[in-house]
Amino acid sequence: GAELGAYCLALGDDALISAQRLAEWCARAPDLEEEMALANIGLDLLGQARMLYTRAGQADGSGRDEDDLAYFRDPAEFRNVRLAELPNGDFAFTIVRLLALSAWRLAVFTRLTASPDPVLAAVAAKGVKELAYHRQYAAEWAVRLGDGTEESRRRMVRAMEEVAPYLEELYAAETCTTIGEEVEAVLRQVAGEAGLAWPRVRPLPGSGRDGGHTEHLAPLLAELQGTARAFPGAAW
Amino acid sequence: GAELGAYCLALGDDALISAQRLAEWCARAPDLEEEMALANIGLDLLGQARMLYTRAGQADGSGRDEDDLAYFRDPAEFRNVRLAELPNGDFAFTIVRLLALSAWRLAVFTRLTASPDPVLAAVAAKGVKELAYHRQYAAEWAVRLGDGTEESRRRMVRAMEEVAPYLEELYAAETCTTIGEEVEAVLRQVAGEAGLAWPRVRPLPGSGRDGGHTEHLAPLLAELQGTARAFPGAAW
Amino acid sequence: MTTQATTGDAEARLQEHFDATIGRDQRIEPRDWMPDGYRRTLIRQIAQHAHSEIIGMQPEGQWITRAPSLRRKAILLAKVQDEAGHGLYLYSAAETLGADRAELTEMLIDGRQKYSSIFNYPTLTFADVGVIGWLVDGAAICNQVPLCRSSYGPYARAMIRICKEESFHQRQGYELLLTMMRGTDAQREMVQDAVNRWWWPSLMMFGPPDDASPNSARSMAWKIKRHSNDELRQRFVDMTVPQAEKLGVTLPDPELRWNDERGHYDFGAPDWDELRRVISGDGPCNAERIARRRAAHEEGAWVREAAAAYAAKRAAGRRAAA
Amino acid sequence: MTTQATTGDAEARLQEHFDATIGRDQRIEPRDWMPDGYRRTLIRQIAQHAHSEIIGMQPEGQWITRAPSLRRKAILLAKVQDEAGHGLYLYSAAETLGADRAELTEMLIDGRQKYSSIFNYPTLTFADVGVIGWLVDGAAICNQVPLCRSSYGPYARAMIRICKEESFHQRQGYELLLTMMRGTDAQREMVQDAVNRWWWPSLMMFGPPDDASPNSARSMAWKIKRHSNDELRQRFVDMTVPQAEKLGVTLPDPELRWNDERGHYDFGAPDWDELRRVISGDGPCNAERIARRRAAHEEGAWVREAAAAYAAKRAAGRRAAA
Repeated sequence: GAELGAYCLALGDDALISAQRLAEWCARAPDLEEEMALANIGLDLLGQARMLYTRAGQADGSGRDEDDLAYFRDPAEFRNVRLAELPNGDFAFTIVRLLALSAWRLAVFTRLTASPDPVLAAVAAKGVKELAYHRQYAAEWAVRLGDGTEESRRRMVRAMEEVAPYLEELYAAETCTTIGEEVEAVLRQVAGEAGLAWPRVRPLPGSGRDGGHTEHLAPLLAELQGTARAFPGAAW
Repeated sequence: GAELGAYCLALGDDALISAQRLAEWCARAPDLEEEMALANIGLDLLGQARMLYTRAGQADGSGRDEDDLAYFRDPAEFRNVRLAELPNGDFAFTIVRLLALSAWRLAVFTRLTASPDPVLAAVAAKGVKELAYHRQYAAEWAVRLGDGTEESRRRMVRAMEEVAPYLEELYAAETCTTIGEEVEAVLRQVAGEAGLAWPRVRPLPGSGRDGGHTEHLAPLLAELQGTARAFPGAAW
Repeated sequence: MTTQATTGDAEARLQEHFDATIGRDQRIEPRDWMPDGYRRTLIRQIAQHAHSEIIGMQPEGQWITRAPSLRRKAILLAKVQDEAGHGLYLYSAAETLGADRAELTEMLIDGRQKYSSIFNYPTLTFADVGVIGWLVDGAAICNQVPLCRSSYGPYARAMIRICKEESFHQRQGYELLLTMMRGTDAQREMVQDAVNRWWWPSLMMFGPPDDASPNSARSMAWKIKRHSNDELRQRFVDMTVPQAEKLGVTLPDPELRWNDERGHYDFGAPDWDELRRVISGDGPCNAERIARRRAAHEEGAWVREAAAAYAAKRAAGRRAAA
Repeated sequence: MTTQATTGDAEARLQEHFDATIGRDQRIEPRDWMPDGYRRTLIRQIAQHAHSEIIGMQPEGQWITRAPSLRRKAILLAKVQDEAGHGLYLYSAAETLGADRAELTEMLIDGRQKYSSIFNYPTLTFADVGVIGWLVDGAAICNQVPLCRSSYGPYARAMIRICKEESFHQRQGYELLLTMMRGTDAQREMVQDAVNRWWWPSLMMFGPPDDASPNSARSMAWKIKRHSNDELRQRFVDMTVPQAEKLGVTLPDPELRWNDERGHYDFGAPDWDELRRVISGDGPCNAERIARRRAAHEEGAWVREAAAAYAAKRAAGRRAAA
């Protein structure tokens, strides 16, 4: 009950916050094809968030619906990993973050297709197909950027260094210990295809899973929640 | 009563919105001296906004205090000119906007020192000294940038072209018809000292004085008002 | 001289064949001969339409991150994504005429080509999202449905797909407004305010009055255009007034009333000076829309260059392996 | 050899005079001779202090635009402006020792010089503004009051002015917390949460324990430093506990209790591993703080260049006119 609810909530928060960051690319992407792809990935994640929130609100007995959970919790109540809430940075950072988050989420969802909770298992089964595409998209761009021009390579290296300290946080909260290895293998392989090496860095202590967020979450949520909160009692 | 209140409100809104934009420069200015100067000008304007709001709330009989007016009105209820709410742009845009707004405001406040309302007259008398400094500061930088490097000159020219269409809106709402000429004379003189010509452009129709704002005001206010609105009944 | 005469004859035969195809209401396809003026006019029109889709992402797109419910957020994100897709089809259609997408983008951000003036108005509240769906997409559909029968095949086929999606967007916009009108007083006020701001600009989407629209005749002869500006505008008004009544909002035109004799609604004249100003670049958001598009294009340059460099390396690798 | 001996003699006399000045608790001034090590140590310390003021603008500065009342907005803007001012005095003091401000800035953004680790923690709510004023400024004052008697004149004088302003900031921070604690439950929770997050980092502001602080001895001999890290930390705890009680917040240390015998509060040990991590660059916000400072510096380059070019032209003009 409560545990399932908390787990769905955390997975839903990752998806919502990621979708919000992807939506910020709207009318800012490097090309029309990327406009469409990033929006599409954002839409998939938004869909996952909505189903997970609905399940969370049922499972924890609170009866909160998707909008209660998205719009009426404060930053410290969000349980997403910090990697999801960091600002978009350049396209390389967005791609490397997407690669890491989708590789991790795909590994998790693949296991969740066997969840004893039938709803969560169904959400996972649908999500697996989406996430495989997200990971593929990010991996292809990572290789293109890493093996493109001098500048794109430099930006890829920096992006990998910026993302790497936040990975431990992804694995730490999972009970399944093979997930970290699986994700790191993907990252090493993609970096290798681009002629780069995935960096070894010290993980950053702390975790968004305990409500320990960066300074970036509060402004993100202020924007996300502002309209909904400005109209008490409104229906949309 | 109502008219005095509305007038104080508009002048207060200009000051608050300008102060908010100046505050965004914090830890982003080109040098420490500019950090201090921009913060200082922001502080002066914030002080003016507070006194004007207090007077507005008394004069219109609503009894609203400075925070009611700053934090609990919606974008369409704000009466600031649009020039104040535009994003900061680069340092050149910030300087040219400051030059235009402070030249205009100084012209207005100078006349308001003779206001029949003793409170407004006192606010104006205090403000005149502050605004003379703001105008001086902006004029000096405008000349430096206009007569500095090729790049700074190019940026100054662009900034003047961006600011110019918004000037008519400043004069239009004033009953005193000599203000426009006075401001334009200042702008032409400063541009001339920098070896530039103040551009002739068609004024942009519409006015923030009637509540017709740009897309930039709502996000600005969402940030400004968010914390206050998130804690109903709180005291600060 | 013989060669020239022969060329002249050949061209006359091609022109005849082209005219006959148009006359039979059949489609011109990319491989077919077409007069230069037809090609140029079409490129300009399709490019302008593509640019409008791309610039049109901005006014609504900025509300995706601020949408007040997850369902509306998803709907809006999907809609704006569709607009990017429409832009893509249309640029492809223009490319079948020999245009180059990168060049068309340059023409947009240099101001050498236009886009629909409607996108130079600001979106100030979330109600604008609904009203844009209802009125702006509604007007666009009135303009575009006849284009599904455009004489140029690729354009006509793109328009069929686009119109289908646009009607979907229009219904979603109207449905949002219906929901908001059933909500709180603050929501109803917001809807009315948005209608007040968007009504006249929507009427201007059909272009200047017929007597001030010089290029229309040729486009109609070529069956690139099928109805006059004023005809389409009237059709839009007639369609929209009952929808406004059902919604419970007032359209801000004191002259608006049913004319039994004409069998149409009479309505006031939009401020054509405003339209001229906005078209010529002095609308409330022209400079910003272009600046944003330019910034995205410039900031994305290194990404496109990287992709091109990577593709070139791979191609070279394949050639070396072959 | 005579010259060298004479130089040696002269230097010995200068050293003697320097030692005597320090011994009499008198101040060394910029024109005075001083040992190289003293100069280098001071430049490093003053620069680090200046950098801390500048980086310290960021964590609180981001709340200026979000302050929940106009009065608090003005107070916070003024405070952050003061920090810029402190940075300026301190860079000037370092310049009296032959350092160059532009170079020091480069050393900061290259990571060659440090700043106070406390500013690598995030400010998550408006309560953080109050707690930073109370605890962080409070700890800074404990560290800095003795520096008002630093043996180096310009530094000592800068510190007097800075300490005066810092105490003012500390009182304002505490007063904000008092107001919030008298407010709603949500506000009280927010204050307690901020105290929980800032307490241990504040204790770390006094540096590692004395037995792990190798450079302290020489600095104390030179009267650049006047008390050990642990002495100052104890002083801070003793001062702060009664303030926390008055405020009604709990300091998050189960070992915290009055020790009658020592006449001091006993308290737990901070996580020194965390301090090492943060100092070595792996704190929660290190990378961002430096990135933001670097971005401001780089984006401002054209402005500084323009000012320099203009000044050069004017100077040339004056020379030509003379």
